[in-house]
Amino acid sequence: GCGGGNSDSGSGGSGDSASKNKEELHVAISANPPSLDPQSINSNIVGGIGVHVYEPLFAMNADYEPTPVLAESYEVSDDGMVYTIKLRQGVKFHNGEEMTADDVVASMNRWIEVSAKANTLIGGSVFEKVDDYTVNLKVNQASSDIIMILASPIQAAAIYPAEVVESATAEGISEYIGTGPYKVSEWKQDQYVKLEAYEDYQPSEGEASGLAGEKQAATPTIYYDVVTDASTRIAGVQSGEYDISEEIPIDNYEDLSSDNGLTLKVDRGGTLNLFLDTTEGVMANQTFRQAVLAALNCDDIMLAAYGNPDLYELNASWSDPTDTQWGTDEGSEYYNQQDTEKAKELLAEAGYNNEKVVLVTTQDYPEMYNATLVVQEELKQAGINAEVETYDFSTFMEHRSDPQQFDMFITSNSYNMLPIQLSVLDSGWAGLNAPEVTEGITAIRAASSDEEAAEAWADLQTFLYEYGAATVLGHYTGVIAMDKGVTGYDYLRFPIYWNVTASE
Amino acid sequence: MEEKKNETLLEIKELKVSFPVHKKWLPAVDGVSLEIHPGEITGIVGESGSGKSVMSQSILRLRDHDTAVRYEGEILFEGENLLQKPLFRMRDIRGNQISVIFQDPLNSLSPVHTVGNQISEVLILHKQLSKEEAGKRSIQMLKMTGIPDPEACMKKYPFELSGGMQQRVMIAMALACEPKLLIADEPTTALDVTIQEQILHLIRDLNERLGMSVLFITHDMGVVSRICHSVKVMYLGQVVEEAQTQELFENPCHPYTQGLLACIPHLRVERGKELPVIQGSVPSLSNIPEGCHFCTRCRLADDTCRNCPPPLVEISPGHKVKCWKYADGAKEREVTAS
Amino acid sequence: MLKYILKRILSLIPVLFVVSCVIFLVVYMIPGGPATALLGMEATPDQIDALNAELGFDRPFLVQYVDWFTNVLRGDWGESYFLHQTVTSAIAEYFVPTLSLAVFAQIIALILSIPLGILAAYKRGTALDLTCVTASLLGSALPGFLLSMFLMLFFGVYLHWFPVAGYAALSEGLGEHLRYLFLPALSLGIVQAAYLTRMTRSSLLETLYKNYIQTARAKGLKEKKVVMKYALKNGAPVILTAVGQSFGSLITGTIVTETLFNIPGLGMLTLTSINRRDVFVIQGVVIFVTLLYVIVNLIVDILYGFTDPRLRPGRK
Amino acid sequence: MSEHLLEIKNLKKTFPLRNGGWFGKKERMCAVDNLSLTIEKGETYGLVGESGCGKSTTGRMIVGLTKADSGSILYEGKDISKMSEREFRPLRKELQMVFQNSLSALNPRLRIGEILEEILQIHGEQDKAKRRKRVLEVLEKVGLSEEHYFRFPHELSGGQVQRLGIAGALIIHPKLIVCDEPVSALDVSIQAQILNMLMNLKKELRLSLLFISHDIGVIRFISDRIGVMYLGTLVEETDTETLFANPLHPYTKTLFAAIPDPYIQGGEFQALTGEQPVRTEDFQGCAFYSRCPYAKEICKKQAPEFREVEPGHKAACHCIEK
Amino acid sequence: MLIRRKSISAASEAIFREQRTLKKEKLLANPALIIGFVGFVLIVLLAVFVPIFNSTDPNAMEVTKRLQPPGDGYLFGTDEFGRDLFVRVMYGARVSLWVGGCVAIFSCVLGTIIGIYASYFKVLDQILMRICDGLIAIPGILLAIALIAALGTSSWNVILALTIVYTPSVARTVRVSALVIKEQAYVEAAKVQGFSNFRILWRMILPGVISPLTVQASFIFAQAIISEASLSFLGAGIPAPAASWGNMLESSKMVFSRAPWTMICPGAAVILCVLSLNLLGDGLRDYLDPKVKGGKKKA
Ligand SMILES: Nc1ncnc2c1ncn2[C@@H]1O[C@H](COP(=O)(O)OP(=O)(O)OP(=O)(O)O)[C@@H](O)[C@H]1O
Ligand SMILES: Nc1ncnc2c1ncn2[C@@H]1O[C@H](COP(=O)(O)OP(=O)(O)OP(=O)(O)O)[C@@H](O)[C@H]1O
Ligand SMILES: [Mg+2]
Ligand SMILES: [Mg+2]
Repeated sequence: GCGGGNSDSGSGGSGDSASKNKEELHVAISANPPSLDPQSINSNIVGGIGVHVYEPLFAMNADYEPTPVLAESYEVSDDGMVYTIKLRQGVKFHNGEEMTADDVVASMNRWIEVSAKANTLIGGSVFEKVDDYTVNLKVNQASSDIIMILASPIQAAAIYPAEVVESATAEGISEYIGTGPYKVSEWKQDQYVKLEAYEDYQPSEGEASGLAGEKQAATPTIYYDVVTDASTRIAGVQSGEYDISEEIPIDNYEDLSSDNGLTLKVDRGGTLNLFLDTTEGVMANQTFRQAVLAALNCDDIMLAAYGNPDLYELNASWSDPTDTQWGTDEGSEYYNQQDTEKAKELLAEAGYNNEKVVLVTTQDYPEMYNATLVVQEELKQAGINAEVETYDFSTFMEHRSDPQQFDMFITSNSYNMLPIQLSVLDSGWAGLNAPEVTEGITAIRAASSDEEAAEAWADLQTFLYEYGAATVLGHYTGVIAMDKGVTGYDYLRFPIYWNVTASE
Repeated sequence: MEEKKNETLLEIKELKVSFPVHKKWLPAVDGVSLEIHPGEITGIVGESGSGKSVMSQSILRLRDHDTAVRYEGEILFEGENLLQKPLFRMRDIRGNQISVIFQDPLNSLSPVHTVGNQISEVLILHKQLSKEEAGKRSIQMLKMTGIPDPEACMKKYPFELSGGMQQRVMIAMALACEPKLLIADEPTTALDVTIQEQILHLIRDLNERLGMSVLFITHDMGVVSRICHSVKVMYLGQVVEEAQTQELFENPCHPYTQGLLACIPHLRVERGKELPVIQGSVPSLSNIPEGCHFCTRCRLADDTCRNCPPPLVEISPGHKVKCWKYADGAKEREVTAS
Repeated sequence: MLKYILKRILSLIPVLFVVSCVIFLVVYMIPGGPATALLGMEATPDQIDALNAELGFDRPFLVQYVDWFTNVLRGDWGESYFLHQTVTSAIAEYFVPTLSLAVFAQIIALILSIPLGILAAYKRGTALDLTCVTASLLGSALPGFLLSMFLMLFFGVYLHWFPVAGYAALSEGLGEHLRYLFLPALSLGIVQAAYLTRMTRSSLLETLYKNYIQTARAKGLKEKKVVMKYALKNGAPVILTAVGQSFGSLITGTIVTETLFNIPGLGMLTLTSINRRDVFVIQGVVIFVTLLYVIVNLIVDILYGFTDPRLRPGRK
Repeated sequence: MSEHLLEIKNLKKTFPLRNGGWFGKKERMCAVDNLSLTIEKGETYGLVGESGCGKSTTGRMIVGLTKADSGSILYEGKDISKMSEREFRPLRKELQMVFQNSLSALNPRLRIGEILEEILQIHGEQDKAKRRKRVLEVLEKVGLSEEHYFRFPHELSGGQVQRLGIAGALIIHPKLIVCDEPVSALDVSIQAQILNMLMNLKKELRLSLLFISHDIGVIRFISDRIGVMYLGTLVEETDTETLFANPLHPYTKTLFAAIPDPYIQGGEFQALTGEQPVRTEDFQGCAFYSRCPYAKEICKKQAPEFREVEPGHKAACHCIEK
Repeated sequence: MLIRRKSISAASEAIFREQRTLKKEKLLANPALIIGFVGFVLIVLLAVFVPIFNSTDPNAMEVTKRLQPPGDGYLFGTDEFGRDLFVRVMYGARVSLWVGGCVAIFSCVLGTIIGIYASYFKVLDQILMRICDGLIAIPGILLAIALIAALGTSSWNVILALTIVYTPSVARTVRVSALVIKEQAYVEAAKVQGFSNFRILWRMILPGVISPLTVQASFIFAQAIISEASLSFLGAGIPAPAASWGNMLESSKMVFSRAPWTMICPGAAVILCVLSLNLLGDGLRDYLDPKVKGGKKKA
């Protein structure tokens, strides 16, 4: 493995001398990954480990541009219905076999089927083999965002060997073989996932940038240690047990930032959202929902949920506000109104008769729980008989999915590359089933230019607020604590460790 | 015997043992004095509750560990005042020089240790015997007390034995180290007469062979007559009469002693006729009369008896009585007249 | 004796049957299936339903149970959806750390509690007694996680004496193994010690005033021996029960500690399996733990006989 | 003679002999073997014998504390040895027992008054005042005073406790009391009171007693008939006068020789020699064989029959001529 | 033990009067009992009356004032929502005392019944103890989740789940103590005197197991208060914003290094409460034990 050798010496070079760098990097993650199948599972942890192990055809670079990784180039037919994608040659899977079109076709077709994000957008599209290093994608509907979708890191279109795809069951794949800079060397359930640098790794060309470009495997071994308890993750990174701890509760931010031995990284994570049932009982009344929105004080909610004003942002946008294309604060007149009086008026108008309104939540996610309590209190102030029901995560999910069993709930959703991938637009998510939504999505996808698409999205966002289907409460950040000696850290939707070294 | 009598093994001087009851210190033993010479068997008889057990336990200061107790007076063992000894130093004396047979064998043996274990323990402790030697000696001791199949008995637990057997185990345990002084608190109550006789033999044998002194507490006058050289009669914390055994039975002086001897159902008592009894019952410690403790039940009691504590009068050598009746001539005459 | 043990174990079978039935029913009744956990937070209900159906969780209770039960009769305890291994091998693997932890914690608890309990009973009513009792009360009133966190911060972060969390298998050397287990064992041990101290004290208070204690003293035994040999042994049944219980509760009570100290043991497995609705694992763990309990209790019951012949099984 | 109050026939009780060995087979010893006796109404039956010969076990079987292995105990014609606890309960009022060590037979947590009252209560006396009156009466009868009403058992001396044990049995007017060494812990003056009391009660109430004691003097004083037990079985039985006038069995003779009496000095006692055997289930021969001065060959092999040597005088010995 | 005056003599009456003063004296000579009692009553009174006289809503949030240290208008400071900790501790007392008390009482009563019967009847012993073995192995968390599914959210879930969790251990403790007492001669004597099994169990054996029981009860009380939080976590307990000591402690976990008072205040409340209950239990035991006089035990 000259590639592996290269990256090793490279990391040695960047860290002054090889002996000073640790051979093992310990990253404390918050939960055991349910599987290591990023295609089918929408989970930050699966995705985070996945980007180190698997590679897609295209991936986002630091500027959110789709960049070829396993693909070499592509062409689009004039009608926009067929994409011909050339594959890189000589890329080897961790099992030593070369990646060919068969693997790509098998993987991508599975992806379209099992990835919820893909399925809703390009369901019905198919990949076909042209020759060993060329594949065709026949899409179901022409759209400007196809490559964008293929490059989306969430439920990424990871390429597995064809055998792995074939042996996959409902629970997911059972062998974890990719083409990435690290291979899975051991997965001790509930303890750690151990990644080792893959010697025959073939990096794609270009500067390292986001999820694309050159990946080095700078530290030979990465341990993802499963540490479910946040205080243990903190204590662990403080004591040097872990080099990096993910998902630091924001309440500990100040404490840790005064610790000289640590660096804290704050990365944009997503939005904390309040979803309203739009179908049942009093919640079906749009005026009532507007009253709910009017009563909210997002300052308080976000403060209670995230603790430090530096660590969150108040903005009505459903997408990353810094996203030049999709970030818009359209509909912000409905956002963070802090107007109890207006809420009361609207309630009267809606003929609200003190019906019970149930907020379901789970304490497994403290920020969701805290926000829920504040919302409840604010709704009570406005005169709404709000009640909180707390469940364990699974039960919560069960209640959440059935509009009969909830009136409102809060979840955090990490950013999507495309607004059309937002959960709120999925009728199965919180029961929002309005024709305006479908129309809006069609408009965005059919848009001929970026500007047109952005406009269509702004309209849809406004509708969401007007209709009172859901509201953003604020934008949160994720805090990662790492030892001072850790360098080369990068973040794009997931923490990226392949260029990371830690000095002894 | 005569030379031995000069030195005393145990001398108790004006011993008073009090317990706190409702914030008052009540004396269970109230000014008892006695001397035990080497090789002497002293019997103590008396009403139950008269403080016999308390007195005997005080000698080893067994109550000190878990009860609030107050001692006055002196207990001299070989010239050393035990009441002044630090408690942990008592260990050298207990079980080795002075040993006790407790009144209540059923509760005095640990239910979770085998008989053998409990007996050989003393031997290992004081005689520095090895386990096997101690075991052998224990079996010997059990055999001496007449327990059938002593080897098997060694492995038994107390609850598997009959009351009499338990008592014999206690006795074997107490005698194992051949102590200088044996305090036997009603050692034969649970034994049948043949075994009792055997035990008495054993004690007498040790007494004669090794010069072991015995403080023998019992209710059984028959036993007293068979084994004791001298007897003390206790009533409500005090010794009311003391004499050589023969003398006491032939010439009991104190009204209490007289009453006591009268109510024994010995073999010449006519069957079916009521036994004579001492009327009344022992007053509780909290209302002991001012004067003679026995005055509440004494048919001869007068105001003097009720108000002034009687002196201990020596009416013949070695025969002392604590009674006004013998204090002066006048009273004596009065009694005989009536 | 053998017969007795056999009888005890046989009498277990109906219990296990009932327990398994109850657990299955309970898991069946509770909302959510493995799919929720498999698919993650942003999964849509349709996906969840589809996966649950695929895994067979939409079938009626009896069908599922009978299915499971016949498999068990064939020696197949099912497979975990998450661990990618059979339930039996998962339990075998997760049990080792728990057993180590429990034994270690129990040793710590015993070392702390028995002497303290004895001392407190012996010095009843003194300042020493009061201190022991208060300390043990504090121990039992302090939430376990606070104690653990405190130990973690003090010994791990501040002093750097012990690793903050994690687990080293015995194969990595005994020293390393114990080093990792020390803090969790200490935190569990302290809580158990609190309970044991009080039980020891109260049972000794009963025996210390018995006549046979007097007899022992009259033999000239040292106080230490009087207490250790006579008082303690006579009070042993109660203490033993408490020890058995505390050992038992160590096996199930490790959920918090194991999660906090990140030890891959049965406690953690129980919790994660419940959260994931990993039904076969839950089933397996509960049955396994029941078995463990019965064995621990059986041992305790046999030990009763050693300490107190009157409690010997099969007497009368 | 069909109106026996109590008739015991061929009673047998065994205990496992060795406690050692967790897995070993257990040998059993007979604590009581083939014992038969009868007690009439108003009669006092004295039971004497070496300690460990099974007297207490017999007593316990009569009151149902120990279940007999075989044989029968007929109380007023009903076999109580095979009754269940529930069937037995109505008879409890009539069959009482006084224990050898009364302190442990008293609930240490209750006051004397409460203990006694409770007994009355369970036997149907619901009126509190009446109960109290009766308790105070009984206390007085056994020589305790009102003051003891409020005492706890452990606050009494050994003698007082024993009196209390008797009070507990007396309080419900039983027909038969099994007295297991009720006076051996008492001092003579109390003993005399108790014996007098028992005599009077016996006369008054036609009370029957099974009186177990070591004290031959006491037994002689109180019993109408006496059974002498040795190693689990009766060796001699007859009325008191006859027994003392003419003891037949060698063991009885040794027993009498050992009686200590303050007024009979001397009379050197011949200690029993020889081992006392353990009566296992396959025990053969005369139990007293090993210690009997008159032992013959036959005694070793064949158990002597317990037969009527003279009218009303039974004994079990090969050496006694009819 | 009231005596009808007419039935007894004057002497008895005097004794009776003396007995009463003695009882009083014994009570007063037992500082543990008094301190424990006063402490516990105080806590109960605070729990009952502070909420009545204090108009502050325990759930009122002032998020901008979150994690204020004690003083400055907030006696105990504020929590992460800016709620007044003092008021919450007082309100929390209600829930915690209720849950702790119910669980301790229910599991002790149930456990005692099971343990005593098991100790006395051989057949029951096998059945009951094996059931306990099974029960003890069922994780409380699972039970709690199931109970919510069956009964919806209410504090009874917690009480029920915890009672089921703790009952077996009480049963075992009671059983073994009872086994020893059963062998005592006075139990045999009682049988002879015609006591029914029922009476023997409850009048003779029960008092003997009180002492280990009080220890266990106080232990369970404390544990229940703490566990309530972890079950409320699953929604099995007290509906969300309501305060309980357990959930206050639980939520302090996240912020306690920054705001230690969020942990210290409810923690101290739990400890004080358990402490006084224990003193009460110990004192009561001594008071009821006839062998104890003025703190010392009589041989
Ligand atoms: N710890 C104590 N506290 C209070 N009183 C006590 C204590 N110990 C013993 N007594 C009292 O001391 C008195 C003497 O008791 P002791 O046991 O010595 O009597 P005794 O002569 O041995 O009687 P018996 O022949 O019945 O055994 C009794 O009245 C008893 O109640
Ligand atoms: N529970 C038991 N287990 C085993 N053996 C027993 C048990 N109870 C009694 N024995 C044995 O049965 C025999 C008879 O005992 P029992 O108590 O009836 O004798 P006893 O005649 O009353 O003696 P004592 O006069 O000494 O009280 C003894 O050898 C004893 O060891
Ligand atoms: Mg005495
Ligand atoms: Mg007996």
